[in-house]
Amino acid sequence: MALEITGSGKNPLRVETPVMPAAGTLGFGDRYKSLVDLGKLGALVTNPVTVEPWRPAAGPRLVPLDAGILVHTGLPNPGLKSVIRKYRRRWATLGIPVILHLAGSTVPRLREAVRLLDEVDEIDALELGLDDGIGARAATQLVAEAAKSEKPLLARLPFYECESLALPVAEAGADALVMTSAPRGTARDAESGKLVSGRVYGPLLKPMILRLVGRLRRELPGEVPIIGCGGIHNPQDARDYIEAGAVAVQVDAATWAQPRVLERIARDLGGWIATRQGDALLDEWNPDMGQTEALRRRASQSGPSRG
Amino acid sequence: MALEITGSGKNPLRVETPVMPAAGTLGFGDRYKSLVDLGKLGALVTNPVTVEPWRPAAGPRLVPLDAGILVHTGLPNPGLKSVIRKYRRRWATLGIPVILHLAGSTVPRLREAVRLLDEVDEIDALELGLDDGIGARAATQLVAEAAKSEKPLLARLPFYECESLALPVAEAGADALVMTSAPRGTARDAESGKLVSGRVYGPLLKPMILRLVGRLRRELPGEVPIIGCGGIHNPQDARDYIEAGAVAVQVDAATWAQPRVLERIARDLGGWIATRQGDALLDEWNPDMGQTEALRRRASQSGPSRG
Amino acid sequence: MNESRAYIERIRRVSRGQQRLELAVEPSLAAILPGQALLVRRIEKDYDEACWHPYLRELWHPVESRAGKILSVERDARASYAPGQLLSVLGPVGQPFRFHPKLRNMLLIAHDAAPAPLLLMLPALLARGVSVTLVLMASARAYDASHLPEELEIVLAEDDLSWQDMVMTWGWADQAFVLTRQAGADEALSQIMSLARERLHEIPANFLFAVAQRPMPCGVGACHVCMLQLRGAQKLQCLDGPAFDMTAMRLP
Amino acid sequence: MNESRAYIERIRRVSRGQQRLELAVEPSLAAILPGQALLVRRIEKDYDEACWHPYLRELWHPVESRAGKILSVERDARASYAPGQLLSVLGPVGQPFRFHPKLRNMLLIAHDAAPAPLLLMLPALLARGVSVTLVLMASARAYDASHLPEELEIVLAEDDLSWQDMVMTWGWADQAFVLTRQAGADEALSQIMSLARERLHEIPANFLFAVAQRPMPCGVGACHVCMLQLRGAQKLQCLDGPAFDMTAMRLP
Ligand SMILES: Cc1cc2nc3c(=O)[nH]c(=O)nc-3n(C[C@H](O)[C@H](O)[C@H](O)COP(=O)(O)OP(=O)(O)OC[C@H]3O[C@@H](n4cnc5c(N)ncnc54)[C@H](O)[C@@H]3O)c2cc1C
Ligand SMILES: Cc1cc2nc3c(=O)[nH]c(=O)nc-3n(C[C@H](O)[C@H](O)[C@H](O)COP(=O)(O)OP(=O)(O)OC[C@H]3O[C@@H](n4cnc5c(N)ncnc54)[C@H](O)[C@@H]3O)c2cc1C
Ligand SMILES: Cc1cc2nc3c(=O)[nH]c(=O)nc-3n(C[C@H](O)[C@H](O)[C@H](O)COP(=O)(O)O)c2cc1C
Ligand SMILES: Cc1cc2nc3c(=O)[nH]c(=O)nc-3n(C[C@H](O)[C@H](O)[C@H](O)COP(=O)(O)O)c2cc1C
Ligand code: FES
Ligand code: FES
Repeated sequence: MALEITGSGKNPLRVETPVMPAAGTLGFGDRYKSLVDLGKLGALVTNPVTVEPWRPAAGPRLVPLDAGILVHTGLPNPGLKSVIRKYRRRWATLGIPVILHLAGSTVPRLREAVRLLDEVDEIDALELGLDDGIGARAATQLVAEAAKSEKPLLARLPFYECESLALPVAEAGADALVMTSAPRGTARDAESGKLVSGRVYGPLLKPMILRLVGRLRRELPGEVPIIGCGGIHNPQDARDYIEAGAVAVQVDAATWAQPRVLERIARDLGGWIATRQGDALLDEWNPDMGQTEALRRRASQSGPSRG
Repeated sequence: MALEITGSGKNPLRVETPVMPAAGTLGFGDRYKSLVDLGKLGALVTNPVTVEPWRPAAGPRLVPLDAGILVHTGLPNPGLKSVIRKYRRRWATLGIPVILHLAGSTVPRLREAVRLLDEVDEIDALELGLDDGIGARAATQLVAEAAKSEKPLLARLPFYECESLALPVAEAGADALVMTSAPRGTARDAESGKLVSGRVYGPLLKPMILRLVGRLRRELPGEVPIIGCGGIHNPQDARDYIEAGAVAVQVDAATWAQPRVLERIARDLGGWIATRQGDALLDEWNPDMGQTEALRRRASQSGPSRG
Repeated sequence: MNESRAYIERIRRVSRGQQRLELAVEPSLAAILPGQALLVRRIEKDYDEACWHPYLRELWHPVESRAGKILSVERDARASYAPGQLLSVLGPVGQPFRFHPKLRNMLLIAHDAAPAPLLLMLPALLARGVSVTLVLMASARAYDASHLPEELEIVLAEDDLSWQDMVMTWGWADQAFVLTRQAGADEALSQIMSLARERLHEIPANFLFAVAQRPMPCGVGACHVCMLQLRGAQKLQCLDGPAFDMTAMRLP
Repeated sequence: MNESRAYIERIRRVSRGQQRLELAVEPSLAAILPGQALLVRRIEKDYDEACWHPYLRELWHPVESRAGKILSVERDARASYAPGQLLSVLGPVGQPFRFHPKLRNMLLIAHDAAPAPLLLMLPALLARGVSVTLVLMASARAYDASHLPEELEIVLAEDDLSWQDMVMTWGWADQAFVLTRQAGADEALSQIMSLARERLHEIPANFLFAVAQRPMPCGVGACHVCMLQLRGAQKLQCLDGPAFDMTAMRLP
């Protein structure tokens, strides 16, 4: 019972369960083999890839935070051509759709990337990462260029500009919106005493991004699917995103802390969605099930407590 | 050794330690007497007051989060006149400056509020709360109106619009910018199953708002002081804000969890700032001191690791 | 109201679902009165470093006070505690219950909530010869009361919240305290209010009290999270509560 | 590399600053080799609910393996652990150290870091008659080594990182492993490298290894946080490390 998670323009992207890793957390399908049954995920979102090779960032890359971490890797990768060459055979064996995350680009580079990617059957969709601070104009130009690909296009919106970019990016041709990349922050590295800039991960992202997803689901045209991403640590977190209007979710840093959480969420949501789609009665396949369904029903009767 | 924490236009607001409660956390100076020595704080920021009385919000007001809480009180208060009548005598006895937080206003209401407030000697400054989603135009109109007061004006910026509002609000006449109010979020109340909208508090706010303070300190004209607010739970958190360019900080929900934390931060920063201002040598008055000074020096030699 | 340190001295499983923790507390806290409670954080060191985990203090209900320095609290048996655990305690929180001066018969109702907040009154009332009836409703019917004093009459209500001899119980009672969970409290209270009205025609003031259980972030009246809108007045559960006269409440 | 459950079976204080935890582990983990480590989370139940507290797993270094199911790890004595504690363990992380085939003399250096990551090799090397010297530098000089095997030669370096007989130790050594803290690692390694150069004129490949200690969020090569930029190649500490030939590193 496959779920369509991209809009209707192109061949829609279909997943068996609406759960996938966030770009940058799971590698290219070659890691985590012994820890996560990748075939049980809805899709693989690759680590970010740039057209040219990028080197790792200098200085501290990680600061442990109270209830979170701050990460700045510099997105090291050997460049798009090498990545395709190196991993396409592996992708063919995964049994789930592969979504290639493209980062840090310009219009001419994107044009080149789309040309390359459209030749690679092992890639099912593109996810374009939009950088923080990007204006609506630059964002729509990039998205319009990437949308020329034959493959469905997901656009990952930056946290702070999510509300202002959502509609223009959808109108520029994104087949789904990923909300959001992890917000940028600054923290002091206790070892070196340095202030480090990077992306912030932690459970407190969830209430903030869940609100964005709920608001934008109400404001955006119904045909633009939203994929929720931020602070998901257990099946209930993921269900909350779906109930707020997301078609699917991406799990981020929780996978590092506890790899089995990702697969568990994927299995849980897969069954839950199947049951909801088939309009089946509550059943006993999952111990958490009855209660959440009850919550959902109560919630849908009463709605959120404020506008 | 008093510190000036508002710009030079009016009588500047002077504090003995750059630490105060965030609006809404400590009441009107009548609560917490037995738990916090209010005289050891830099100032009292009152709970939010509106010109007309406001009633408490209906429905769940609080959702415990993983490493945080979501709060929605509806800012109940008996209205500005009653608040002044009820608390002015108490304020006169506190021995620290009183900053009245004005919330939820329109230009005509603010005019009325300023007229009332300018007659109250027991109030030393105004803090104007700007609501989330307010545009730059509405914000500058409100700020310009409030700036007509004889008292120094602090403007508290909403989290999501902090970057876009900071400059216009400063230019409209704010004598200091408070960054930021707690971000809005949505969470499910486990008891009722309802989704609740409110403000999110937790330690993960700190790296996000610290970054905003650092960026805006570099971008804004030097004469506009910034007061950092968000996720401060210990003296080091507060020092990090000062080192990122804030003149002072506000402590939010940590006070509820552990009231003695607020006073401890106030005492710590008071001594630290005094030592820095006097250009004194590292000394032993505080056990954390030497290390932080060393960190600060190392950090100021090397600067943040990016941008 | 003060913040003090305490520790868990002893843990006893008292019934199927309940355990009692004996806390070594400051003498001022041992003088706590029925109705008042403690806001508690478990801490590791004397200085509370990670005061965000969890943010909210737990509300602990003393059920017995001993030797001027030991307080017993009753907690769900599924929660796990260790003897020696250091605690940061804010308290006492709230106003003592105000009992009817000529109290002979007390009616206690626990709806969907374990009755711990009502138990501290038992030793004194029973010693004074007051007859006390505790009615357990909804999920509270699963509460194992085998450890409670024998003189206490325990009644399990039906699904419709009625019970045998209900007319008599309501009629005899000089005062009633109704405890509910936060969620759905208004509906439950309103249902119990109509049951009472059916039996009593008119409900006098100072007779029927709701015992509120909202979460309390600050406990001292500063945050306004626990505010209740009564008829014509706003009250704070942490300062004015936990008991509110139901005739003054705006129920659905 | 696998995730498995383990628990702390026994805790022994072995010296002034160190304790050893005996872990009951899966047989596959007990076969861990010198150089490899464990990424550990303390968990409450079999299913790890609050996997954000803390986010980062701790890196634990086995120092002894016993009976095919017990691993001892050495931890700072100030950290507090309880016997019976359930653990989620990712491991083994990293590549085993590759020892010189004709190893007779081993030089170990711990700079500003407790030498636990270097200790698992001791039983096997000493049993084979290899002479091992452990030089403690900077803050590592405060490490109380009284519990380490007597055959191990322990040297405390001076403030300038030199030590008596340094020329001889460098000259005799067939291989050297240098452990540093993450912060300032590059500077420390580069200083040690120049010391070695002074004594040896030319440093051969596969002679001098740095043992890296960056934090590792994933441990499996997915997050790229632990990536090192070597001359002409990028390597992951978690997959390719922790030991890297210092002649291939770009040091300041
Ligand atoms: C031509 C060029 C080459 C660069 N080469 C390197 C390099 O080799 N190493 C390096 O560390 N940094 C490089 N950068 C800088 C890069 O933009 C960021 O500073 C860095 O990647 C941020 O690292 P991060 O770990 O925070 O990743 P993130 O910022 O977390 O990346 C996450 C998302 O942001 C998007 N993104 C990040 N940066 C950009 C960008 N500049 N333009 C558009 N989208 C972006 C990506 O799509 C990705 O989805 C380069 C930038 C440009 C323009
Ligand atoms: C005329 C009027 C009367 C209202 N009366 C009530 C009432 O009686 N009870 C009630 O619950 N809500 C009232 N509201 C709604 C109110 O705007 C918010 O919905 C509510 O206060 C949000 O509660 P909160 O706990 O999230 O407070 P917060 O949103 O946290 O308030 C924090 C800050 O936001 C600012 N702010 C909040 N709302 C507004 C606003 N509407 N306009 C400008 N600034 C704002 C305040 O300055 C304050 O500094 C009223 C709004 C208006 C315009
Ligand atoms: C061609 C190019 C190469 C870069 N290479 C690196 C790099 O190797 N490592 C790194 O951390 N940043 C690299 N940067 C990133 C810049 O230092 C800077 O972080 C980036 O332009 C974003 O700046 P901002 O953080 O101020 O927005 C590179 C930037 C460009 C344009
Ligand atoms: C005059 C007026 C009175 C209001 N009174 C209440 C109230 O008593 N309780 C409440 O929760 N919200 C009250 N509201 C708030 C609205 O329900 C709504 O939350 C507010 O306008 C903000 O909407 P938003 O959250 O969609 O931005 C009031 C709004 C207005 C304009
Ligand atoms: S708990 Fe804060 S006002 Fe009652
Ligand atoms: S720890 Fe994630 S790649 Fe090494």
